[in-house]
Amino acid sequence: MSEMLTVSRQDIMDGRYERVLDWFRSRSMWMLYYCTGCGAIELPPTMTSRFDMERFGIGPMATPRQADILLITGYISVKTLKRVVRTYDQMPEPKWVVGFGSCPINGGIYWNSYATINHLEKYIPIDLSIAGCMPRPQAVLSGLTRLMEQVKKGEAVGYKKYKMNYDWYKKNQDEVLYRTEPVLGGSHEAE
Amino acid sequence: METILFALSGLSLVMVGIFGILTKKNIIKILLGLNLMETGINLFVVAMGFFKGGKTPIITESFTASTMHFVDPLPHALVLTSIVIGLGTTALALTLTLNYFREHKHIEFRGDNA
Amino acid sequence: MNNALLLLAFPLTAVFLIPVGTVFYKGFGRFLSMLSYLAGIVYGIYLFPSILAGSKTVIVGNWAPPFGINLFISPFSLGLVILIFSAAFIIMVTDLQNKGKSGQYYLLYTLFVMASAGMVLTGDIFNLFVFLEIGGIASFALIAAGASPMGSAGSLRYLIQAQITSLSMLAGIILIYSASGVLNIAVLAQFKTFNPAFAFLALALLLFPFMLESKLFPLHTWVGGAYLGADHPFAASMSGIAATAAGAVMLRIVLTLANPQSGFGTAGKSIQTMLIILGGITVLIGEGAAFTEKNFKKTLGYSSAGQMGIIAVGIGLATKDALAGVLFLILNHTAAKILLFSVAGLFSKVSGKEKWADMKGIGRIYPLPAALFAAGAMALFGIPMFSGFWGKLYVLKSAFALGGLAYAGAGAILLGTIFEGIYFMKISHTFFEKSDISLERKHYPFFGIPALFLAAVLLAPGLFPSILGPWVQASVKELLNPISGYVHIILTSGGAM
Amino acid sequence: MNLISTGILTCFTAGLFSLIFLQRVKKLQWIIFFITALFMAAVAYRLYGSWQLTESYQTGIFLLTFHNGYFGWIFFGMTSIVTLLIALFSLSYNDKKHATAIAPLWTMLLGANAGIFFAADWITFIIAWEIMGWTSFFIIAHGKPKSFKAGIYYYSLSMIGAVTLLAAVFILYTATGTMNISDSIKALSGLWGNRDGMIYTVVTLFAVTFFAKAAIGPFYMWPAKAHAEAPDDFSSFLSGIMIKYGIFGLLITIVPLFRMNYSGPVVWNIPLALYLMGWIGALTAVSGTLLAVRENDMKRLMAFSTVSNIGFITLALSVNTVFGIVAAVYHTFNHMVFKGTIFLSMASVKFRTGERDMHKLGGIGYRMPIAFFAFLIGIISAAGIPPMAGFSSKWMIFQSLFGEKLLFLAIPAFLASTGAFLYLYRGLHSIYLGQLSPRFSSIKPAPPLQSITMILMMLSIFVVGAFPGIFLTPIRGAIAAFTGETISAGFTTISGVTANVNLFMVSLTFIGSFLLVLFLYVVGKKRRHVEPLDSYMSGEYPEDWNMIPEQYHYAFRFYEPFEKMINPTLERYSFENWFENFIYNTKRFSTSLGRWLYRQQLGAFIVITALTLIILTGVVW
Amino acid sequence: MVVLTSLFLAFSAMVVGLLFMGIGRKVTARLQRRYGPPFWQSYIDVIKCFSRNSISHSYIQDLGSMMGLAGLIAAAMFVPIAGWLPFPSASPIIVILYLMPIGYLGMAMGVSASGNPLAAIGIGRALTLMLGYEVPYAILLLTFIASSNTSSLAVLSDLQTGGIGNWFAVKMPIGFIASIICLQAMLAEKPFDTMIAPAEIASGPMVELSGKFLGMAFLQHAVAIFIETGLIVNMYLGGGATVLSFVFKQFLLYTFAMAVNGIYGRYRVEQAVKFLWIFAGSLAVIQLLINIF
Repeated sequence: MSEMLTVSRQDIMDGRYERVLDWFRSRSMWMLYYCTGCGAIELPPTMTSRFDMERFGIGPMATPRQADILLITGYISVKTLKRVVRTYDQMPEPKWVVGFGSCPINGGIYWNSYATINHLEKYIPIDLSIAGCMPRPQAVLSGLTRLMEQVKKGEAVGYKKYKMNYDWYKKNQDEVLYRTEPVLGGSHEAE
Repeated sequence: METILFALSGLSLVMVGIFGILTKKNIIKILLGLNLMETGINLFVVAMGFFKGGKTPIITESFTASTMHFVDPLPHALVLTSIVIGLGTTALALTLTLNYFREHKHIEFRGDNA
Repeated sequence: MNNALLLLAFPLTAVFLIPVGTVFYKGFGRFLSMLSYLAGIVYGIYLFPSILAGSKTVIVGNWAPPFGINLFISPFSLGLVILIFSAAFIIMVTDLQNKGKSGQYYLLYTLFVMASAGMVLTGDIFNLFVFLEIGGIASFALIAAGASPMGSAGSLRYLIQAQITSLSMLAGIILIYSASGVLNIAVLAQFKTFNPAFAFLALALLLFPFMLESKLFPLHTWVGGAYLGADHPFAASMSGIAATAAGAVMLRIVLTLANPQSGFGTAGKSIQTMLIILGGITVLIGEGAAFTEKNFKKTLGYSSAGQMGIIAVGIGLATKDALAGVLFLILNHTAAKILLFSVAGLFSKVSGKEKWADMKGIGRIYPLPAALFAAGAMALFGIPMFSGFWGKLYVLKSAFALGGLAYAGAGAILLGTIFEGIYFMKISHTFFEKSDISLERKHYPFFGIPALFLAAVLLAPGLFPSILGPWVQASVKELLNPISGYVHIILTSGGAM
Repeated sequence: MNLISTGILTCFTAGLFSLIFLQRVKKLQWIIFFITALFMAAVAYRLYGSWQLTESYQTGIFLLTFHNGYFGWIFFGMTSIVTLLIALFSLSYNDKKHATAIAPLWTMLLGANAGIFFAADWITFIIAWEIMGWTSFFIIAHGKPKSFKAGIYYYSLSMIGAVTLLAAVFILYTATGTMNISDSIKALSGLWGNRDGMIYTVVTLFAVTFFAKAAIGPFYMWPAKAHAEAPDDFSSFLSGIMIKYGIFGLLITIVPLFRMNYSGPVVWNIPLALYLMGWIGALTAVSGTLLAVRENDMKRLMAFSTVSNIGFITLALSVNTVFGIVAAVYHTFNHMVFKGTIFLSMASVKFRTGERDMHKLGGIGYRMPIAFFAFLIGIISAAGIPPMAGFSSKWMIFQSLFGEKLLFLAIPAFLASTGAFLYLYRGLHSIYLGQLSPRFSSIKPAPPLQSITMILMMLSIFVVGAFPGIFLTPIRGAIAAFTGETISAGFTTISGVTANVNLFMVSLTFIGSFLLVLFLYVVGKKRRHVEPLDSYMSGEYPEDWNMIPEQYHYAFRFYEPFEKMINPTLERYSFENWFENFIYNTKRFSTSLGRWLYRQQLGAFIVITALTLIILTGVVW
Repeated sequence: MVVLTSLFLAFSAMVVGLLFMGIGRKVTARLQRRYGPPFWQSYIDVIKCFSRNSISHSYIQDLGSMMGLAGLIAAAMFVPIAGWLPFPSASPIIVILYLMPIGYLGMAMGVSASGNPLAAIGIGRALTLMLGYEVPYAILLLTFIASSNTSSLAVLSDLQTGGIGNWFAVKMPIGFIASIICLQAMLAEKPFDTMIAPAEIASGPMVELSGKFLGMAFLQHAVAIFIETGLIVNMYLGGGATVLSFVFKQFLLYTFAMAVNGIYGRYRVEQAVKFLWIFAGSLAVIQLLINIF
């Protein structure tokens, strides 16, 4: 099953009961930064006194287990994709992915690099992208408030899409990941 | 006086013997020391039975118990036994020394064969 | 035929017959010597009930006690003579598996046993000297006859030291004689006019060789060489028979001469103090040496020194309880040491090793000997259910009751017991340790039966101390009342046989 | 019917029988051991109530006497029950692969156990004590070189204790003229003020004996060696029961001695000597705790925990009040059960895995749930956390300290008590939680018999936690029979000096709270199960780096920062090092002495002989 | 009835604790010149946590988390709120001090079962820190036994009625200071937050907690705040005449702790233990000496 299923967002949106909880979810979003790229530098100003992200209940968290949002701050190299996927897999549902900057969208200035991937969407579902290179804190905040609204409406359903089209995502991931296979020769080979 | 002289000479022999045993490592010399010591003790034993003017304690015609002074005969008898025992021991010790020589190829106590 | 001289006559006859018999039959020496011990045992046991009723003296050559030689047969001495003969017999039985010993060996051994028995029985100090020398010469030769190449060295050292001490004894004898004119213990016990200092010197010189034989500090230095040299049966004999005899002599001389009616009274008290001190030091030194020693025979030899130290302390205390303890300990020590040496001999033989540390795992192949070793060891250091426990308990009880210096003695005994317990447990456990030792298991019937018997001997008085009761009570009574129990009987020749 | 001696003789006979005749059939030996344990439990049951039963046997000059007193009985009863459970465990533990040859000796040890508790005179006590010593030595050593070293260490201390016991008993006997235990102590207390020096000597000697057995004070180091190297099922007996003989000894000697007619110096209202003992106990508790925190070997860790608990018990004994004695005995029994449980659980783990080093284990709890729960309940009790049984006794110990205003003694006690969380959690985490090694991924749960034993013990801890009266009522009775005084306590309530606690209420509260939380848990969204290795590792796949689960098991040097902090102090004041140096130096000294005496024997001999002669003459003239 | 009041107390402990947490965040934010989240943010967080799916590595993790919260709630039942208790008990401090560890033990067990080494490291630090603060705290307890021969919180708060002059904070200021230091450590706020250290060991014990487990951890922390501040209020600040004043005093204590938290760095764990033993410990011992003599 390599084709992506096209389902309308309405079909997989949260139900009425869930919508109540969605309000809470939208008011308390904990982020996990995936700070491989240069974008992470924009986050401290977003958090500190000038913009103060925390007033929306958005805060940093240390591990994927606790986080609701996976924030990809910049380019994803072939090797780090594996980690991103793993991190995403480790997050409990509901979970959302925010692409930060141009690189996750189309590769940005690295679009023709042999070492990066261009479209993160092909590998994990992105609920929201914040364009710019770099996006300023205002843009970040605006993006996050948009996500809050989506979540409140139950429209941020990337994780459900991922679940439904897992094979498609998996295939795309594997196409890239085979290149990273021999890190240390692989444990299965060693045994 | 003579008794003391005898006793002292016996004891001095003992001392010589002890000196030999203490200082020598050669087994034969030690045994010689031992014999000297033994002789000294024997002399001492005899001296203990002696007093000046004592007669030989042999019953003869002139024997009258009330008037005659005999030297004590018992120590002499003891010394005889002692000499015999000493002889036996010395013989055995020499045999052992011979054995020792066969085993060690020398006849000295070297302190390492406890 | 009701003459206690027979006790000595049996082995002596054997001694004379062995050279003749060996010409015709090689095993004659072993046979005859064992027969003579057996005869001694049987005769001793036959005499025992009557002796328990009243001690008797045997006058040799019809010369009345102040002049002639006499033997004294009492519950104490007869009991120990039976013990000595039994020990010799059992040692011979355990030795049955070793073939090829010459007739001379048995001749000397029988002489040794006879001399030991004679030392216990005799009532005359010069006679004592003679027995001592006979036994001494026999043991020098026997040590040298052991299989070890160290035999002659150990034997020579022992010989030199023993000669010095026995010459000292001779000097002591002559000192006593020159002052009193008699050599009979019974008479001396009532002889009043002694300068106490002189008496002390004489008595100390008199006891010198017995202290050597019972390995008291500082006269224990021969132990290593001699035990190393001797073969296992004779090592067991030195420990079990010679030490027993020496202990008996010390008991007899100290307790008889130290009675307050004698001129030796105060000197005897000093001697007893000295015995407590030396005994205490011996326990510490002996057990300490055994604690660090790795050679099996030497370990057991030093342990024997330690045991004799306890016995010496007990003699020094000289109370009813202490003496009962000493008797228990003597019995216990003899039986246990024979058992331990026989196990050691067996293990050395099958493994070809001399050090106990090299015998790991041997108890998994020979479980019974190893278990019996553990039992014997526990008996030695006084684990309950063995006779050694009661012995130690009695000695300690009286030591603590006496107080003063006796505390030091008790402390030494207790401290020594710690060492003893530790190394014996070490050895016992070493046998059961897991190891890759591979030996073929052979059967030694001549080991098992006597060893089990010894274990029973150790266990029976431990479980039921009362079975030794009559003997112990009679002996202690005799030893503590030398005038009525010893002197009068001899001097009146009332019980002469 | 002479029930006590029959029981003891049965033990010895059964032990000897199986030692001699059943060497080849190990299973049968264990069955005999179990039956004997059952028999002893039955004896304990039958003996209840007949408090005047006395059996005596005349041997030589001493009368051997057994007496069934309430006080001795309660110890015997308790140990019998725990022994029975351990025996049940052992039946299953000693299968073909794990069997050791210790069953006959252990059977005999049960006899010594009864002998110690029922001995009415000192000779009987000594006999039982010595038999206990050597049988346990052989059991601990059980034929392994490493165990043997531990065993000989244990036995050395045991011997020291045994000889000081002998010395103490005989001094006591000389002073009082009676061998009867309680009479002699009573008579000795009559000498307070007259012969204090003698009494303190006796006290010191007794203290050495019982401290050595109970690993109090300078003897803290043997349990770590002996418990660790002993057969696993025996470890629980060693830690649960045998170490308590020392406590029992203190209870029958030193404690009553200072309660009667004492007129010496007093600190904070308690006798000076007891105050010192209290500090020894407190320091033992602290050092046991600190040493346990550093351990990586699970059995050593729990052995040090035992030391720490024994320190607590000593502390309570030193308070010199009835409350303190009750607290001590109560804690003794609690410790018997929970430490038994813990050791059995660890034995079960070792039974399946064969490992003792904690960092090589991990995750066993996922595979062996009953062992895990036994350990969990055990450590909750050991840490003195309500609602388990351990709390009530620890509480009583603290209350006894508060009651006499021994506040400075309470500080180290608190330190030790809190430190217990550290090492107990370390054990829990390192053995049962964390990453499961693939080596053990297919191990089976504990066998049924072992599970049953552990479940029974767990239940008893829990039930006693809620109803302390189950233990406390008989203990109070026994102490009343022993000291003539009693304390008040309800069936569910333990009363302290500063406050009372209704433990049943505490248990109920906890259960109620748990139900509430369970409700929250059910309300919350569903959980998904993942494998332990699927955890946050910065997005890394461990397989890529050839990492195996053990490498993710954080157990080795678990409290490294803390260890760094305490190590210098511990090493400087280590009795263990002192003791070993002492042994080493003694050996060196005696070896060199031996060399001097035996190598140069001839010269030395004669010099000494001559010297002796001269001295002899000189002294006299 | 008892059950209902207990339930009420449990919920109010959680509610109050969460409220404090929210306000605490606000206070910290204000100290850092931020606006900060609304004070009800913690409620939202907890509800959100319960609304999320969660991940468990084994049944032990579930059990441990439950045990953790249950232990703390059980401990809260023994803290008198302005002299009121859900059921009659003397509320001895030791019971509370030893009931809380069952919560911590449960929590520790739960997170250990996740198999994450970071969690184990965090727990190791937490327990070490516990050794640091429990000892001074226990000494403080001893000071009360020395002065008034009771370890019951109810009795202690009764003793302080009738004006500020009767408060033990005034009577024993040194002990009070020590208790404040201990409180900081018990709350695991800076400078004693080495067990959490998000940047270093990824929030330590909570590293693998997700969804409702995280929610329970939050609730546990809330209840712990309630108990710990409540203990000190009862011990030193007179216990409060009404529920409101009681909560207000708790609030003051917590705000103070948060203020300290906002401005301090972080100790390493052994430094923290040393600090606690040396400073809090010696202060407590001084107080004890004063009380005894």
